[in-house]
Amino acid sequence: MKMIIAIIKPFKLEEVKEALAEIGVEGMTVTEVKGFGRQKGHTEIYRGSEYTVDFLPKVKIDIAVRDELVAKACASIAEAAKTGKIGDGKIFVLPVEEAIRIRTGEEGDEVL
Amino acid sequence: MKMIIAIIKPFKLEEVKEALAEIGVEGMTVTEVKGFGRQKGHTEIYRGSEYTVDFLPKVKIDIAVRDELVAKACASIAEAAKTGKIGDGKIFVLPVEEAIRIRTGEEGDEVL
Amino acid sequence: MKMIIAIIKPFKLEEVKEALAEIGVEGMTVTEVKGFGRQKGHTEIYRGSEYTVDFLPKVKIDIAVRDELVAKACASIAEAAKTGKIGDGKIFVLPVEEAIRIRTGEEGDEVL
Amino acid sequence: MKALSKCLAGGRTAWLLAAIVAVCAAVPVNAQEAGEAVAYLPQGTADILWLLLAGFLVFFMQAGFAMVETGLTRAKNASNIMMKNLMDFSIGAIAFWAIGYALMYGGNGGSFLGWDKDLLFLGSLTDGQDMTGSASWFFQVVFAATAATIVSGAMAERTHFVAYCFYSLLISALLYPTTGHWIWGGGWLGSMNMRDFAGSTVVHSVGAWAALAGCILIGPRKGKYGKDGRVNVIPGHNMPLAALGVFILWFGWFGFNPGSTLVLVDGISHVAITTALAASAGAIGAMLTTWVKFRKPDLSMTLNGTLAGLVAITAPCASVSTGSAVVIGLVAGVLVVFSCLVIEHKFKIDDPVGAISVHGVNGAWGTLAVGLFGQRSIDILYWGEDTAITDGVFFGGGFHQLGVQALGVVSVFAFVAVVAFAMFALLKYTVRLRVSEEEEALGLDLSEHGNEAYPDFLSESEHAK
Amino acid sequence: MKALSKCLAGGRTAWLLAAIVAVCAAVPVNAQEAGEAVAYLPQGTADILWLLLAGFLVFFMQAGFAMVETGLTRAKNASNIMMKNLMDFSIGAIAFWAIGYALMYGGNGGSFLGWDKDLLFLGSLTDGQDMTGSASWFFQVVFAATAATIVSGAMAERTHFVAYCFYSLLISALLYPTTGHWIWGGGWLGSMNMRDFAGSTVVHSVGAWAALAGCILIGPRKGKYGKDGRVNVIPGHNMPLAALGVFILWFGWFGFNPGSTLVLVDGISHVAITTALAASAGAIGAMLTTWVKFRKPDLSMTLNGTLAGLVAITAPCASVSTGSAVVIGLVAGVLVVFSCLVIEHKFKIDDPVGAISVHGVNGAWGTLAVGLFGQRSIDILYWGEDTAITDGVFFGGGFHQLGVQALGVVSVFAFVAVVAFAMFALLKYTVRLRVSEEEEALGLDLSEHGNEAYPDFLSESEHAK
Amino acid sequence: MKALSKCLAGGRTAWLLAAIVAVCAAVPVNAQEAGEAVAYLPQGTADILWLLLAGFLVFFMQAGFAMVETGLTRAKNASNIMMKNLMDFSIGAIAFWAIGYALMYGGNGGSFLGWDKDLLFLGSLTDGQDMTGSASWFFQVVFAATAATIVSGAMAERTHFVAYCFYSLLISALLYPTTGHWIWGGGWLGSMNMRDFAGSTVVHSVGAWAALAGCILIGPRKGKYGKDGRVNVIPGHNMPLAALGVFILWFGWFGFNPGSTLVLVDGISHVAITTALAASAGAIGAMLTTWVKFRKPDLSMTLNGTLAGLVAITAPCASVSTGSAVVIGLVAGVLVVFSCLVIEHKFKIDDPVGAISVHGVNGAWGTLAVGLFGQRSIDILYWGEDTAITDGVFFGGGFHQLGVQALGVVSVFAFVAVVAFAMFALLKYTVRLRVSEEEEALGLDLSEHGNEAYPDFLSESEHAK
Ligand SMILES: Nc1ncnc2c1ncn2[C@@H]1O[C@H](COP(=O)(O)OP(=O)(O)O)[C@@H](O)[C@H]1O
Ligand SMILES: Nc1ncnc2c1ncn2[C@@H]1O[C@H](COP(=O)(O)OP(=O)(O)O)[C@@H](O)[C@H]1O
Ligand SMILES: Nc1ncnc2c1ncn2[C@@H]1O[C@H](COP(=O)(O)OP(=O)(O)O)[C@@H](O)[C@H]1O
Repeated sequence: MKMIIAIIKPFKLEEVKEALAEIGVEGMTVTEVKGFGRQKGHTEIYRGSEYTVDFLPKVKIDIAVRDELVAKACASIAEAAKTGKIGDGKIFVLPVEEAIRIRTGEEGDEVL
Repeated sequence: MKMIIAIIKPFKLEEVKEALAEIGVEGMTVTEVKGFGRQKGHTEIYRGSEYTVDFLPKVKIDIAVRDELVAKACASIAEAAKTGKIGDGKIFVLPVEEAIRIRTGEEGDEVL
Repeated sequence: MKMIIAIIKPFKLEEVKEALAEIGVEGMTVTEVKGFGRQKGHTEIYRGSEYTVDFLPKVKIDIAVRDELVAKACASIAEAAKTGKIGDGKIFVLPVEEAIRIRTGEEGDEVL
Repeated sequence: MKALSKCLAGGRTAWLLAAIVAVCAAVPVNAQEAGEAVAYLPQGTADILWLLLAGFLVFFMQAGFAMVETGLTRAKNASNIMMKNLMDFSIGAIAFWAIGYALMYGGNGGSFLGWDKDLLFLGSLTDGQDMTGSASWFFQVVFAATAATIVSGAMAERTHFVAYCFYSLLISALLYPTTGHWIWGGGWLGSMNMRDFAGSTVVHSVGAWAALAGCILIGPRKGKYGKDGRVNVIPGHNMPLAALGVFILWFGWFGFNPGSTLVLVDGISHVAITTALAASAGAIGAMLTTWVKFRKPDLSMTLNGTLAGLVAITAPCASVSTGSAVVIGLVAGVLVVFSCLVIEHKFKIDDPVGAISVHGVNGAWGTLAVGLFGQRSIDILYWGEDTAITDGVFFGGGFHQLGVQALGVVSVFAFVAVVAFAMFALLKYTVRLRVSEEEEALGLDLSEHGNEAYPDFLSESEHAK
Repeated sequence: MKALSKCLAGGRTAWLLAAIVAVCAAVPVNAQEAGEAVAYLPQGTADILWLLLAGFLVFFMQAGFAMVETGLTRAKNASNIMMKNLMDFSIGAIAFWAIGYALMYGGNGGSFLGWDKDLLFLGSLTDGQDMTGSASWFFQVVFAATAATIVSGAMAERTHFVAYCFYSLLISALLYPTTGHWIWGGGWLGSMNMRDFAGSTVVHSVGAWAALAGCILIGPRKGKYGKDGRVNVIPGHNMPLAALGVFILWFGWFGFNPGSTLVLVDGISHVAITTALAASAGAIGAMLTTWVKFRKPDLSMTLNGTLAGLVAITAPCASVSTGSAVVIGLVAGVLVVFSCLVIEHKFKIDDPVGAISVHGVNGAWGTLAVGLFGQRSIDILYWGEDTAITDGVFFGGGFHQLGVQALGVVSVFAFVAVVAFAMFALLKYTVRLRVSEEEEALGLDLSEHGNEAYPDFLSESEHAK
Repeated sequence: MKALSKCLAGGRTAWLLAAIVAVCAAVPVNAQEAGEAVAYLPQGTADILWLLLAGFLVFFMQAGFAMVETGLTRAKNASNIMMKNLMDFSIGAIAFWAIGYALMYGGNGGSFLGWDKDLLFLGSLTDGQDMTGSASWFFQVVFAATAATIVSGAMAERTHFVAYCFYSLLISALLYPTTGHWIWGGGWLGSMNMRDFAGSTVVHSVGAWAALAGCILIGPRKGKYGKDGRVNVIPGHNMPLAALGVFILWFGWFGFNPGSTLVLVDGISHVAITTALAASAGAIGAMLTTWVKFRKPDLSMTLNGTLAGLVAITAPCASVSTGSAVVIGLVAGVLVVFSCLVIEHKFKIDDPVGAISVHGVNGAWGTLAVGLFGQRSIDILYWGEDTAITDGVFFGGGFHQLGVQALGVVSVFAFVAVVAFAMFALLKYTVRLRVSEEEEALGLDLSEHGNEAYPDFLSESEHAK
């Protein structure tokens, strides 16, 4: 099992969710985060002083998937989240060693 | 060292914390997240239009623990977080390669 | 590629960001979290009842870096985030197996 | 078309009749004969103006209650609190129009309950004939709403909404008019010269004792008391809104107390300053108490202290000196802190906003304070020889007035507690008084109204397609 | 130096002349001769007092609109809404001072538009000569601002700020004064005894029909309607603020309606109670409708219902009985729910706060209600024999008055819709009516004003160095 | 029991004495003889009504200040701001009752300070004898509170709470009464016909110069200025609340300025419109300035501009034409933006809400504006021949009045700056003026009051057991 961590533009969440649903991934955990990268933040003005807000609002999605599905899931996410403009985000894949479903105590791929 | 990532129902946080304290785990990092899974969201009405809110409030706990403790910690969390109803959440275990305590510069299991 | 997860005091974020920029790390994802550890929370009073708030505000930074940079990045973070007082936080390093830049579809270290 | 405007515009020759009538009526006879054109404002019109302005301010207190209550409770119940505050006024106003007013002020009843079938539906068919009566109804309805809304905060975060609607109907149609009749409507307590100038007992205690009965019957919020009896803290979600609410309430109280002269007389200014001073002293009293007791000055309790001072001065505002007002307020501020603690920790009654302590305990304290600090020399500025109070205990008048006041406090308590208990019990076994455990955990906004108060996460993602 | 103070202080011998003048003028002739020193308040001064107080309350409605609008829209546009509400008053007031008032109430125009060059800039050079005129201007300017601000909510979250500023100028300088002149300023509709006492049509419909034109021209918010025509929900961000706004509006409405007597007469009290009852009934009507339709009582619609009741009673508030007021309000509460749904789902017009339904549809309903529920016996308490209405349909007066009212509704609709459409079209092709897609996605706070309404994440990190 | 109610209820035969007295007193002699029953409102009662109503509005400004200040500062200090705004009124009111009023208006002092031992504790023992005096005290105490509360915002986010409490005591008991006596209480500046009608200098500048002294002594917030002298931005946390505060303040200002006639005269309407126009112009001026300077119209500065316009018109509101009011407001709006920038960037004085620029700089500007735009022909509507001003510079009156005004501005500045500096220095070395670095970083809510303003994370987890 792998943990896919995708950082995307907030307004793409729904599309990513739907794309994942199509390939049978029906669980995920979403966090509101701030991202910093090549996409430069904007300048804000407050009481006459300009200042740069480097951190832009992003959404982070954690999705645990079976190994076989990783490639497909990444592709789906990448497609759905893409606008082609800077700041679209990244996808990282981390190994997962164990998984447990709290409700039933099931383990491994059963959990998903 | 492993990183345990537990996604639980928010009101179970305190119990999980206490269960972990009992087995000697005294550190953790908590994030407010939204979860999507088998537990279906609820329907909300706003100005007369029904719409489904799929994302339910959950709490994500990141707990780094020594390898020996992983099984025990997972069991404790699972027990404390369980209500038996759908949406209780999951526990994932990821490998950690290094750890540093910022204050002292200590490394490895010393950090915990 | 590794994923560095640093949990630091909120007001150190800017310094950590600058320290990372100096060594060429220009991307990161930041989350507001609550931390629980040796640094004990504070007592609050609400309508005459004292209660302990164990969870302190922290900032979690996820930084994906090339393997060569991990040590340097950890050292920079540790230095910039350090106050020497309890609660300074931890750094964890997790393995990353794959990475994709959504905008371009690039993979691997190219992503960073 | 508007009278003055037309006049200015010169575009029309016809004047508003009303304006002419007003002008004519207002010109003193001799002045008129002498061809003088200066007209004066009739005292009766001025009285109507005063009643309405004060009533507007009291109406605005609904906003204050809504803000205080939502500030001191959790975000997941914020919409529900808004609905309750909106509906207790709305339902209450219709109920008071339909029947409440007839029961409270109808002249054909007895000393226990009023009655006048011509006042049902405010005599809608003969509308406009009695403008003074209309002004009086307006002033009374906003008071009735205040009594009703007190319950909302005390029973917050767990009450079934439909039960709350029925409760609003009952208190405004029946409960409030009854005790109101006793003291203000020509009933038996009023006849004994019990002094409750603006309603420490009639309004605030009535609301609070109903809240007490309701809180006991409904039980504490889930999680408020641990299995071991431990008291858990359930903090509110927005202290600035709570503070805004207190400022609004204080502002509205300047209608509540001075308006209760009911006629526009010089005496309104003394009432305004006793009100301001007691509120200030209440804030200071509560702040110092928390400072000593908890080692830090606590905002939430200081807000309660301000309101406690206001509630306490409501009965004696036109009977005591400014010095006494300060003392009454100070005591109220201290009292409210201890009362909140005792009710929460000893009696294990869960009142999230402290309404019982603020309105009930201090309503009683304020009513009794008339018997302690009352000065006939001040009271008589507002009342007649035979209706003025006797001096209070601290001003050499002995215990007579205190006795009358105590009788009022006790009998209102007994009556309201019993009737409200019965009423809530009835609701409990008919429409359900309390939401289910799951509904409570989910929050009343979602379970009762199907929406959230702060649905922001969504707006960034789900819907921006 | 202040008059009374000086007097108290005794430190100065000179009195304020004004005070003396007032006192002298107010003493009736004979009393003066007889050496009596009691002075009375002139009716004219009382009228000024009443106009100002009512005007203050109406001014405060700006805060109410701002809160309702921001509560029902997203956080990323909250600062923009505040700016718009601040500027429509500010720009509008200057425009109404410079020219609007002369066009609305100038006596030298015709029945279509007023004119009086001495009223330009409110005759600034001769200031202070006409205090009654000043009071009248004050009362009218806050009404003009109300009409203007209605558009802000309907076109929220996508309108280019500079276009909104120009719009504010135009509506207060030209559009509002024109229809205002027709009905209140001595124009043709007023001459037909059309009754729009406090402005269901003159103020609310004018604002709403302008909003309608604007909404059609600017199109819905991005994401509001899916490609398949599906209606997406874009929830607001703060329901307690929206509710606070409604309480403030209701409070302000007690200046809006009773103040429209323009003179201080007993009749203000009847207006106050029809206003209170219709609002209450509107809240109940909307709540019950949503309860039946959506299975849960909905807060946002109930807030709209309250406002709908208030808008609907604005025209007939001084012409109907309290019973009729309750019915009018109830209908308004039901109507607003269906109207919101039809406009959003059938017509696919995106009005985030329901302004068109609240102010337009119910403005029309209220104006027509005069022709249905109006009673000459009540109306005549405020008007002359020849200017009072005839009885409404339900009171045996036949269809005459209803016809006049309908004519008013239709002609104002036609005029405003056309002119507002032209105006917004002009703005569209000059300064741009709508922000770009990216600006809209980013939020108007950042794109139009360069800052955020809730910049909190930063405050913990970025700046605490 | 309430007078009118009883009357309506018919349940009692006894009337309120007060009502009868009022009625009798109000019937003109001859009318009475002729058996006429129409009574009129005495001018004295009307004056009391006006003072109270205006005072209520000014009181409500406390809520406005609280909202503005909390909106423009960080969430971690929100409860502390609420406490300060509550306590500066509460402590201030008690102090002004105990001694301040005697020092300000006591007739037995000199031209530097008043004194009257009968006014200590407002002569509590002889209460109710002087209702006009009571009304006057009420109106003055809310002004004193306004002066006090200005400091709260400027010194926000770092001031030790106990020091703030002592400061509140001192300014209301001593500092404000002194300069107040000079200008309004019969003191030396008033004798020179310095015109500060509603207190640009007496109230606003006094508060602002005290704030200036405090800000210098306490130093900037941690992190405000980088080591390299760089100015860091510390944004506030809630712009809608800040905007709500400004609307509330503007609403309250309609009590502040028109109320300062102190008697109910026709002239209140001119004051109301100059106030409305200057505020509007101030908003526009600030908006345009930021638009040009920062390329985007800035909300926070526009809010300051609105307040700047209000502060600036406060002195000349009853001495200038509406045209002049617009100009004065416009200048104020421009001025406040530059002043904020200079104070923050050049002088490196950290005033989070812009209080010094709004109340100090524009208080001075408004006071001087009387000498520039003042018209004797308008001023004399409110004053006597010998107390009215001379025409201002732009109206051909030369520099006399400007000189007097300037003298007032300078002497009040000198006195307040010195005394306030001494006062804050005293507090610094006794109770500590500033919290520790850690306390500041943690936020004053936690460090000073032990609780949070928005404790929401908890409510979902910790306590729901
Ligand atoms: N090295 C990194 N580690 C973790 N997250 C990153 C990293 N680099 C970028 N991100 C996240 O990805 C987001 C998008 O990256 P950015 O460089 O702005 O654009 P792009 O993805 O188009 O190259 C950032 O806002 C940040 O949240
Ligand atoms: N594949 C997944 N990857 C990451 N998080 C998941 C995944 N599936 C579920 N979750 C998280 O676990 C929570 C509970 O899952 P759900 O399927 O609703 O119930 P249960 O855990 O009882 O099977 C979800 O709300 C989501 O936060
Ligand atoms: N075992 C752990 N797993 C995950 N996060 C931890 C763990 N222990 C501590 N933390 C995080 O690190 C923060 C600081 O830890 P703490 O023990 O308080 O101080 P220090 O880092 O100085 O030892 C905590 O607030 C928490 O967010």
